[in-house]
Amino acid sequence: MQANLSLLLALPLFGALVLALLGRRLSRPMVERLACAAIIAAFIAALTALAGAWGETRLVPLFPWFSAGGFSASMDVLYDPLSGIMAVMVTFVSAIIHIHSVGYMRGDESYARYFCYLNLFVFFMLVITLADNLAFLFLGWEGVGFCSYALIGFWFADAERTLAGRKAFVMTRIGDVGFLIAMALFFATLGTLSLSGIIASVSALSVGTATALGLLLLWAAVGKSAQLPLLVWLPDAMAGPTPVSALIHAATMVTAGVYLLMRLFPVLALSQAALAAVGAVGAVTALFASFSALGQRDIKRILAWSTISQVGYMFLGIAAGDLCGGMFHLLAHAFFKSLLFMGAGCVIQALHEEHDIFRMGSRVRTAMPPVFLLFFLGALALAAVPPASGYFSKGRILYATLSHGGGLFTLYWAMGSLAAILTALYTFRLVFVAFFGDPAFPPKTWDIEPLPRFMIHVLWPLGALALLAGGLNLPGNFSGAEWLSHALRTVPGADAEFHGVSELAVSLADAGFCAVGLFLAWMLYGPRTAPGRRGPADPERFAHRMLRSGFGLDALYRKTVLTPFLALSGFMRRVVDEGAVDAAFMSQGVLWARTSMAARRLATGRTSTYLLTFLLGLAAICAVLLAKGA
Amino acid sequence: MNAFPLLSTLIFLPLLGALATVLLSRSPALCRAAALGTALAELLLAACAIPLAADPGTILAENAAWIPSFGIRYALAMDGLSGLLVLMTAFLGVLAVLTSFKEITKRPGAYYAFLLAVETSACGVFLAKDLFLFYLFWEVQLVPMFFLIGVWGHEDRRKAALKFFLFSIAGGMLMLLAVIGAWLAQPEGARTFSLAALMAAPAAPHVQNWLFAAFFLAFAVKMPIVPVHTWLPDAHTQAPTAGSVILAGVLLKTGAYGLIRLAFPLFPDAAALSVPLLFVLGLAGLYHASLCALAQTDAKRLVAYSSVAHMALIVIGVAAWNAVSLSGAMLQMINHALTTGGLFIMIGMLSRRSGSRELASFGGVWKRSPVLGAFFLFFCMASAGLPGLNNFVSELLTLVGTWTGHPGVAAAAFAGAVLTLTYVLKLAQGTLFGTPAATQPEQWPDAEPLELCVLSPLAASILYLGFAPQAVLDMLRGPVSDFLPRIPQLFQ
Amino acid sequence: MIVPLEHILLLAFILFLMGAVCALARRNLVMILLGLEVMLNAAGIAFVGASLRWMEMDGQAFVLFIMGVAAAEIAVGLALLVYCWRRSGSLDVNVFSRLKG
Amino acid sequence: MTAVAEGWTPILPYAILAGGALAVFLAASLTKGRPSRVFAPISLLCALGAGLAALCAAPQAGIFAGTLDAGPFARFYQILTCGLTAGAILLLGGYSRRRGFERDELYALTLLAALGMCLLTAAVDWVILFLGLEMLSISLYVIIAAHKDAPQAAEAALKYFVLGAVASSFLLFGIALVYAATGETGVAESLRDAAQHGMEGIALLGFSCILVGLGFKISLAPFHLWTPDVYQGAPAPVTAFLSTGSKVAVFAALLRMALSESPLFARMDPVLWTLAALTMTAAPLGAMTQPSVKRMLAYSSAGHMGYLFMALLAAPIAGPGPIMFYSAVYGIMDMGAFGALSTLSPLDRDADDIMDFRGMGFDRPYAAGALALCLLTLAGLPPTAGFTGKFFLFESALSAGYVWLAVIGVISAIISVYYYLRVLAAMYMRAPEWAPARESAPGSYAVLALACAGALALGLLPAPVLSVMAASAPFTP
Repeated sequence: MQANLSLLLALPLFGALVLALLGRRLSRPMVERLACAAIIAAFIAALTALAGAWGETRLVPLFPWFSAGGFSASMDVLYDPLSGIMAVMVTFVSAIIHIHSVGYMRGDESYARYFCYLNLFVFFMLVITLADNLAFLFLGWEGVGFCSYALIGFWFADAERTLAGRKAFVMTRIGDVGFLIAMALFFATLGTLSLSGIIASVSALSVGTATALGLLLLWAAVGKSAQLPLLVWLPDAMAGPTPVSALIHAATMVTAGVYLLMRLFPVLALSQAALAAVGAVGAVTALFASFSALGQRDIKRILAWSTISQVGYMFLGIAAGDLCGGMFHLLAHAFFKSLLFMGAGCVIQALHEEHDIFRMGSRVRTAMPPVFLLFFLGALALAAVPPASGYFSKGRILYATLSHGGGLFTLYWAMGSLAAILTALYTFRLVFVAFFGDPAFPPKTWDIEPLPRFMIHVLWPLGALALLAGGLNLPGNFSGAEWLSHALRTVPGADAEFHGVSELAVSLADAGFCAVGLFLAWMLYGPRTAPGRRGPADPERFAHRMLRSGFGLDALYRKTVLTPFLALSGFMRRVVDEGAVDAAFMSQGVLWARTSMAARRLATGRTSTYLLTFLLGLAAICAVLLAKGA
Repeated sequence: MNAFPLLSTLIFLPLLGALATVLLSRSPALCRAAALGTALAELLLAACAIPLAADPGTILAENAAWIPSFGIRYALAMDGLSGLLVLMTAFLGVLAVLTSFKEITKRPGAYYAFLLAVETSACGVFLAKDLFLFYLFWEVQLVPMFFLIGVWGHEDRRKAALKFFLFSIAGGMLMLLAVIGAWLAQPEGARTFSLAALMAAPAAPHVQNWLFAAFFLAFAVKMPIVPVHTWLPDAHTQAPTAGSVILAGVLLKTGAYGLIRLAFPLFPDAAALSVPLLFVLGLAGLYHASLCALAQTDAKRLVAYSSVAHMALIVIGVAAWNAVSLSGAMLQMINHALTTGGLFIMIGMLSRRSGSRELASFGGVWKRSPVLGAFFLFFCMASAGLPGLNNFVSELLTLVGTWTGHPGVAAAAFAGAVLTLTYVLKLAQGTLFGTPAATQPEQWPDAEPLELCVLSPLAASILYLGFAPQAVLDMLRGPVSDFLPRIPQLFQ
Repeated sequence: MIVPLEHILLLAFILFLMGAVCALARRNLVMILLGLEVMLNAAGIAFVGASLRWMEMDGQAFVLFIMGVAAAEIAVGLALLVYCWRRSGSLDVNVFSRLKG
Repeated sequence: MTAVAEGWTPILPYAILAGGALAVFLAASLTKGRPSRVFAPISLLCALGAGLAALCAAPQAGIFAGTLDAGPFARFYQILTCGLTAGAILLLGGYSRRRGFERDELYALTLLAALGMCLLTAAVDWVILFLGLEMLSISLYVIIAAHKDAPQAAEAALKYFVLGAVASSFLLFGIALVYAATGETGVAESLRDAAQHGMEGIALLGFSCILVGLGFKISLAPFHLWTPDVYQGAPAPVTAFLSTGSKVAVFAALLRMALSESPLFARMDPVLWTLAALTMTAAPLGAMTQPSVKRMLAYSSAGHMGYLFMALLAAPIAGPGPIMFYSAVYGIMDMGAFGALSTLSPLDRDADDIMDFRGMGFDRPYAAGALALCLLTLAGLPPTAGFTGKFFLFESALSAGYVWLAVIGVISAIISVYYYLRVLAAMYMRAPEWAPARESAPGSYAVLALACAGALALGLLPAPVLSVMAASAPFTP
């Protein structure tokens, strides 16, 4: 088991190291094969590990990292079904994306750097998945942040892209402060950072501490998973290569926040306030992002906003105490969203970097039927059209939310349901506009570049999963086995049961919401509507601008945080540091120099002056003596 | 007591090498060889001393009478902390010599002599066990550094060198009074400068306050702690690359070392009183320096301010005075040296190519020299405290340790991590990415073998301390458990 | 001793001050030398008076030394005076104030 | 008579110096007044011989009916002053020869000045003290003016003469008043008994006058203003002699007074405190922005007198050791500094303006290096003797309770670092504008080498010298 897990972690790391050190010397096929082989081997390792330790929870020590004065951070693996399944998902999606990338990056010079980062990313993501110690987990946590930074700005000659990477890194770091403080608080209260240790002694935590910890962890998760209020980086992160968006900014890294909350669910569960906060973040973000997705023209930005929205559902699931639901949606989302992204990538590349859906049209569908089909499968899942995977996973979360009870959670459910309508609407807006009918705006070129076939065909497994992954946890009233719930039952906090609401009713309602969304999409953007009407509404209109800009949140941050921060920095440098502190010292020097000039003026060069000092000096001495004598 | 005076050799070997380079100054090649040979021998010697220092069974010490009428002794000893710092000094010494091969063409003999002389004085500071001897080495450091900055520096070098010297000497001279004061505070007839004896019998509390203030001022200037830091950006900016490396890596450490080894244990009551002040100064330093760093346009100046910010964490960790925070602070001393040293070396290499230190003169460096770019990003990430690299370990320990007694301070310091990232990314952005500045010359070679010789060991050590710092932390365990109980008010 | 020591000392002090003021206020080097001579002699008077007061001969011996030293000093002084006069053509002491600051 | 028979050796230094002066004059008459190369060796041998004689002399309580001290204290200072004289002669040799003023009186008067110094250091009687001081001063008046072609030597000599003569008058009048108040001519006795005859007021006035007179000689503020003028005008080797020998000797006399357990010192404590503080602040301030290096060194030497004066206040409690040590250090480093300056000077004038020193550091590595080392010693940086000496001075001030004075001293030392560094910066960190001809001046280089060796040796291994100080602790004023 230890060897297996070590291999699982070591393979991607090894791949990354080799590529980092020798990548520029190796031939392109060699690099591609090495990178893909490392990930595929890791996938096999993850599978065998899952098979070998089915349903068990194991603490596997790998490497003592560092310890001092009672503080200890060791690189141990906490292998339980949750991490096992997550590891399989991560390696599986990664493997497909690696292979897809071989095609996608076929024209790029910096392939070695690309695959090095990608392998490194998988390593860090697996660390997040498997780590037992929070410090070790943080290694992966920050590591994926770095890889995200490096890959968003992969085409670094374009400063815009690197700035987007920088934004992502800094925003997630703002969240990480919560993680760091939570670590300190865990150490101060429980004396350990080990997840297993924390969960074992979780009852020692007071509700107040648990609330604080819950909120800190939520803050960390919000940063990583691009939830409100730290979500503005994700739409910009689409500047990276599209497979990267698929892997990092859809399937894996952005769900790391959700995963963290799942891992520490017993702590959250101690505090109703923390759970309510998680739910609020999830519900509001889901709704907020679906609205924003509705206003986008860039195909990748639509998907990005939709990712934010879907991760919001996962938060909602956790808030409702439904770990399985969260995990279910996480998995389903990983499959269909990475599929959607890679489909979009194929379209973009075929159209010579065309991102605007209003410049696409039915010619895309006719030129690349398999791509369209794959994309359509993903869209079905995203829009939660029964029986695609999204329908079941989202339904499970909404069901759990409603059955949690209480006015607040009912409100959350209502928001989630509204978001579900919007999801169906924007998804099919995308499908209709991009793949049917004539483009509302003239495209740059009509000529469509043929893509390597393997690049498309490697996506079929994802397509199948997008459609069928609902089977992982088919609800009871669909006579399903609830395989996932069963598998996760040993995970702490995953044994919740839901009563009070008919699951069937909720499922039917979900299907209804989906239908409403589809209907609206058909009416507004369907192939029958005139191309002119299908175009984006008047860009000057306030409502449209709001949607397009994500309710102006980014601009708001720029205005209220970034600009004052930069101004403060300049102020500190010019006024405080150079103008006050340094000037205070330098003016000391000036002061002494002035005094010195004055002192030198006493030496007039005239003998009489010097003689005068004798008499005056004597007189002064006498005066002092007389004054003291008297 | 060893038969072979290992510690004295460690101190005076570089001085001997300095003499050799002066004598060989006619031939630059021989100078370089002599300097490199000395630096390597010193590194080897330090590496040999490390196991002895780490082993609690052997006591590595020397002790001889020097000025008997004042009870001054030539007393040296090496424990884990001193040993590590000496090793680090020797390591950076080798790198500094190597970096200078290309950069220094003017009067190499004198240059290497001064470089090696700094090594001597720094080793002396780290090894002295007699207050007078410590002070002597402490002040000696200034002279070679003054020349390194002033003679081989950049355009404003004279002003920067003078500023450096005057700031340091202002602190140092007041410390001299306090050194004498600490001596006079002992009962007549039994006066000594032995650190052990001084620690065993601290002065009366009201005397301690004055003495501590003077010591602290000297160390604060050297570390440097805001607001007496303003000499540092100028000194770093103007110094030659190796000068910056030694300044950041070694000289600043002597300040932190003094704070830990002298100021706190010698004056425990005053130290306990000063903890709130230290926290305020530490946090002010962290935020102030980070914000100032962000507003810089000169790459070296930016790194200099980052140095101030990183050192502020050491202040916080020392003030918290518990096993975790103190281990972190000590480790941070070494980590900061490696990371900041790496950044300075890189900026030196890049500005040698571009002919300017302005961020605006870089841009697109990665495109032009991918290997250098990769190293640069690596050092940047180490500076930003990315886990898996060295700074993370020490910063986490420092702040987690601080949290146990002072959660507010630690939380504020944790939040500073965001600021750190902002300026580090600004540095990377301006240097590596985007399109090359129009002023860049045609000739822009990628890393040369010599440069790889400098960068690879540095990167390897950063990685080593990031992934396997336990050996170093084990060495620090002895000193930490030795220091902690010296201030009962802080150590529960 | 008929005249009290205090009176002698007062006289000496007044003489000393007069000599000092002469040296200070006059610009002509010759006059400065004269003032100097007065100051030395004021000291001589004080010595003689004190010698009488204590009935010791030391003070009077001291005066003899003073006379010798004064002669030597004035000799060197006059030589310098001539030297300076030759160089600058002036005996005004304030002419020699190029070294200053 | 037996006492004299037993102890004829202590007379030897005086005899050698006086004889040496005569010998030089004799040699001059033999060479019919032409410049000759024998003057310098003769006087050098005499100075060294006198020093050696002082070194080997058996210490005794007093000679010449107790008017001259022959104890270890006097012996120490005599060795020191003779050594400094020898240094000055070595410097003068090459310097005066190249500038054409190497004449007999120059060397003879130097030896006579040395004789005056030796008398000063050994004087336990006011007569001897006054005579010694006058012998020193009158010789110096002439030596300063010895270089007739030097543009400003006349002015310097004139100023030094007028002021020195007036200061001597002050000293003399002060002695007269102290004598009037006590009836004793012994330095220590008269000061000790100053309050016993009901004329303490007169004694105090007298002591104040003495203070003005001696304060002038050692450049205590506010009587220090002449120092830069004279040092700048005089030829550099003469300045070296003037700034070291005369000051050290006068300080020896002052130290003798301070250790006389006189009630006057206690009464004058605030005055002395103020003088020390004023000197330690005014002198560095004068030097700080000084463009002329000679003037800067002059102010700096005044500043060093301030440190010494601070320790003088503490001497009754802390003992004479630190002052003796620092006297030696001061003599060595100022001799080295002015010596280096004279070595670096071009033929037509002395190197003076700070810009004259641009690039010297690498053009004239040895002389400039010596100057740099001496400046660092003056700045009190380890491992030089300046540091060790300052450490002892501040230690004595603190142990006697003069904390604030020590703080003022430290601030003064910080300021002083600035102006020493300015010279270093000019020498090493600026490009040279002109390259002075390299002259072979083995004598000067010997002085510089010795000064540097001394500055380092006293800094690193002060213990032997300190033990000499300790041996002179049973001290008879």
